[in-house]
Amino acid sequence: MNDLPRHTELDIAAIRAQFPILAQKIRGKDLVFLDSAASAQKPRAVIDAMVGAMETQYANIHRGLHWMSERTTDAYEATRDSAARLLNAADRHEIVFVRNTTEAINLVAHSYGRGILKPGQAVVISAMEHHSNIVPWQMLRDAHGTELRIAPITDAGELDIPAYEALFADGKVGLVAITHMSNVLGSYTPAERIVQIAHANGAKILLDGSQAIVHRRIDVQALDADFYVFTGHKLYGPTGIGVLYGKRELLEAMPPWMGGGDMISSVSYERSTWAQVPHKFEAGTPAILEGIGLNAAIQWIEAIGYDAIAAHEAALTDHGLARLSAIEGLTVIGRAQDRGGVISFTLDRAHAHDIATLLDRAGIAVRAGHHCAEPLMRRLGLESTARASFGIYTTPAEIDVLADTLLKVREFFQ
Amino acid sequence: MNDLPRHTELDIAAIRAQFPILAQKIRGKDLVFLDSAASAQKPRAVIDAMVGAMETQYANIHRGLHWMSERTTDAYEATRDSAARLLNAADRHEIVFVRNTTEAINLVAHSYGRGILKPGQAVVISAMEHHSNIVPWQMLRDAHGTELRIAPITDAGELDIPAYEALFADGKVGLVAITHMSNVLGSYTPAERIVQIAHANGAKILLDGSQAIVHRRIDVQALDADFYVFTGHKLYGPTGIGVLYGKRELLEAMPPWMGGGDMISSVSYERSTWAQVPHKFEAGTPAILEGIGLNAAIQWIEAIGYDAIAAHEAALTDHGLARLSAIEGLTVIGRAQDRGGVISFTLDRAHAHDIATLLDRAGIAVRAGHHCAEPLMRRLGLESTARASFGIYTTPAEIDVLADTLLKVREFFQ
Amino acid sequence: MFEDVRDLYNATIIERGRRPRHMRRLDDFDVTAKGDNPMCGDRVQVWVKYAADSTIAATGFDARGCEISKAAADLMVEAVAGHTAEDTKRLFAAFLTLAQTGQCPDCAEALAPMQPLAAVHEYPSRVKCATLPWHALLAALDDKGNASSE
Amino acid sequence: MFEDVRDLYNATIIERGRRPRHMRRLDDFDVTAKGDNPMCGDRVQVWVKYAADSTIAATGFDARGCEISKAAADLMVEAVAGHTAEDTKRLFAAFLTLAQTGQCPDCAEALAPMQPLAAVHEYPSRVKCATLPWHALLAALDDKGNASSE
Ligand SMILES: Cc1ncc(COP(=O)(O)O)c(C=O)c1O
Ligand SMILES: Cc1ncc(COP(=O)(O)O)c(C=O)c1O
Repeated sequence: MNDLPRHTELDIAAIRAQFPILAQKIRGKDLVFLDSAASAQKPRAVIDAMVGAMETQYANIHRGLHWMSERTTDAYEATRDSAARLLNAADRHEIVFVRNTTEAINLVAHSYGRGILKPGQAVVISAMEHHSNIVPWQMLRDAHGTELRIAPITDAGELDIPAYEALFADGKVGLVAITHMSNVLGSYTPAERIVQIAHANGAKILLDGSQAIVHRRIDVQALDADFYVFTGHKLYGPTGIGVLYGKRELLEAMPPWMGGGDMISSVSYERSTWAQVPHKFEAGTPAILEGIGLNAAIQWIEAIGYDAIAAHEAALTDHGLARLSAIEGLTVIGRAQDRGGVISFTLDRAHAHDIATLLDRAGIAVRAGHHCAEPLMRRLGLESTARASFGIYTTPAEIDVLADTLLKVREFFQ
Repeated sequence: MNDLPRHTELDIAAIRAQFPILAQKIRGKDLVFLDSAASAQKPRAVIDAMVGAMETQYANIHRGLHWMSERTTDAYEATRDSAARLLNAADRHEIVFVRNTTEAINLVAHSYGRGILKPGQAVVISAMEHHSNIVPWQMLRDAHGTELRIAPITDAGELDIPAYEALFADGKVGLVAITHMSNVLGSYTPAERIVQIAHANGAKILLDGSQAIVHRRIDVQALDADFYVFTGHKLYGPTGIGVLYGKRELLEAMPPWMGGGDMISSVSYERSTWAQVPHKFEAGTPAILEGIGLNAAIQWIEAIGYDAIAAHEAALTDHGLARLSAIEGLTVIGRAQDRGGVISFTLDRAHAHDIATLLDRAGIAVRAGHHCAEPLMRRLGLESTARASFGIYTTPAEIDVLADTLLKVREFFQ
Repeated sequence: MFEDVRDLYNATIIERGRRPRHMRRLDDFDVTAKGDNPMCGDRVQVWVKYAADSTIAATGFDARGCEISKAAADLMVEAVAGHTAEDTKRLFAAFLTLAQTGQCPDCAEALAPMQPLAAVHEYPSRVKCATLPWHALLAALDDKGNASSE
Repeated sequence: MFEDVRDLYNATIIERGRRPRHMRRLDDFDVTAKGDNPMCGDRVQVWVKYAADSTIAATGFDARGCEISKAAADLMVEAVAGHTAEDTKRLFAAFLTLAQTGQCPDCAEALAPMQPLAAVHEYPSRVKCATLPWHALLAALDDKGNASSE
């Protein structure tokens, strides 16, 4: 968490060469892909790992006594070690594989929410959550009688810490679920501090690291997070795979969620018993190939190193903020001190969708809309924003293309 | 459903050439892969489709206004059309994407089970279900107060139809969930008949097609199934993707299960509203690449045709039954009239695990154990069986290698 | 630079998107419905007043969203004026074909006001912007309250 | 054909797997526990009787499963006889190393009875068969009731 962006030099050309898709042309124009916060592109290492498994070493896992099954099990389970290392988890049994962040949060909302929280207890989320970290808690509220409390944000787009702390006053809060980095504003939340406040008030805490882990080294033990979740496809990995980290004693105390093969210890019609964690939470044939792909992504990230990534992205973000802010009529949304490579903006006289359509004609991919964060949009008094987001492969020159093109978009709608 | 196995000639050599993995050697021996019922190998078409997406056309879907997102959305949504066609569903909105069969059944157990069934109503399963189709209904029983009833099987390993019918006598049965083909015994269940009986008694029915759809053409409208589920990785597709078919009016009546992005229509803290089916059940970034891979698998199956597949597999199964039954001390488990390409067996004086280990040394991959069907094992009075299962690429020569090697295994444990 | 997008963002669309002529709430109405596109957040509400002969006497709308959806709503009001609910459904089916393909073989003359949107078919993810107000209108005519252009 | 697997399926393993010497329920016992390997269905139960000095006086077991797990249980009974619970845990740690690597640098002499299982490390998915009875034994010594070799 303490990577001060240093000026490590990333060889961006060499990195870009590892992403075949970046060489694509869109309607004859070079692709300028500024939508990595929605989902990142996949490096050769990830593609090769998946192809290698399908071509040379594949079978169903965990229950097989033959060579292919043993090798595939080893490859898949190696991802658990890699994920534990990436997060600095104390124990590989604390890594549960899920489809994506959304499933991870639903799992906790179900198993911890219905299994451990009592009706009348409260769950705290923030005013800048993704729908994935709102709707499951709403559904829990409606089904289980918990309360849902919203920690407000400041106008700069930062978590309002005193207001957050005040939510604990009545001692009812059992769980906090908060983003580690906003997918709209780019703001980081001060994770250590909000964890401390939650713990000081006897509440457990889940951090949504979907965005943060792409840009910063995460240490769940240093953070003392109870749950930490992320989604593989934003971390240059395949779709269909994500990670729920949970402290072992919490996972052990939680009832299972889905039932089926692999999550049981024994089955009889009267009563079944559950496998140990993490298998208790992994029912059915897992996303084997996707796990193998995620391992390649994690190793690829580790080889580059978070120091280099953070330095590169900090430079990109500074450049992006400078270039975009200079455009007349353009408003950057969110001015947090501590922020990552995501810039949302609006433009006078042009709706975000229209901006995105025009940029697309120039080969530039940005996102436009509510970014699955409608309540945040309402808080900001907006309907939608356009959003440019950066990955390891993004170059300052691409940001210049964006800024130059936005000037023309502005003219167009003049 | 009425594919009488005809003598369509499949060019097996050409088919095998499409599976790079089949050329692998295991400890210097040719791989003889007889574990397709656990998970099938992947043809070049599936590998290429996934690589093609990652290399040339990838972005997050549904919410994007740019070229990459539009193209990826089209590719992913085309899978819904293909799955609807494969099942002969009336409407593409009846296709819900899930991770696997296990998730599909859990979804129905949750949303239909808790949402529509009333405590005191009963769910019927059979005595030859996979754990995936037992545990979710047990968990529903324990959480929601439904009853769980088991339809017995005959000693031949067929569903006992009169006994099944008798379970409906008190009018309490709300839902039946039954396999369409046993993964242990190879038995098909007479789907039309059990659907009719369920419907005649006012119950809805889910068919677990995990095994059946690999071998036979499925027509959900002809079957009049309310729900039909299958898992992509057994159908030569990627892991991480499966299909829940549900009649539209049922899906519409069911509450959502997981909350998050993509499954909402609008979100406010007080109250959110849900997207239309199938999106209501697809929270978060889906398994995009896996969906694209599944489409390739479906198209590949369609190009070969179920007539040819069924004829090939019927011939293999006949050959396998003849060769294995001729081995002294070997008992084939399950003698259903209508059966598919799965043969379970035991051998005097040799435990299934020991058989599997020895076969593995000869390059032959079979499965051994309870096959995620412990209650069925108990019904059969067994601890475990060894199981050989066939795919499109299996050859009679491979079955001969199995039989010849089993003779030597027998000698070894003499 | 953006010469080619003038086919969609033509003078009519820009003008109607910016200064819609019919964007107003009807105080005196028979039916109303909302429409939303959950994927992008566009919202529209439509109010309809029938004449004695069951044809549409007046339509008003309120929209938040892009130029395309506002212009589409504004033009729609003109296209459906004087038509019965039945007719309006036929018009929508024809407009859907126009929006999705750029062609409209059996477009009634009544659909002429929608012609400036013909190029939207080249922008597949924007088709829903153009059809959203129609979904809301049809929901109103069917007295359904809500529609979505998912 | 199967010459190479004789390293694992050697004469001792085959004999002990077929005709275990200690496969019996103890009627007079101090602790007992079950162990199961959920992935394959092997099950074992172990009963232990302590001597007055807290060393293991007698161990019995019941097992259903493969030759490897039965032979391992049978040999284990001999290896742990006369040892304290503490000692037994150390023995298990050493056996785990043996089973996983084939090497056992600090194997006490007490582990000699387990040597016939040394080759199991070449059969990674069978290691759990060999360690299952030990997991059950340790659960019994800790009075835990249940163990799993997942
Ligand atoms: C009949 C049957 N049902 C359900 C399943 C579970 O499938 P999955 O593990 O892909 O969820 C399987 C395969 O393991 C099966 O054979
Ligand atoms: C902060 C945040 N949380 C959650 C999600 C949901 O991730 P997924 O759709 O992969 O479940 C996203 C991305 O969409 C995100 O940016």
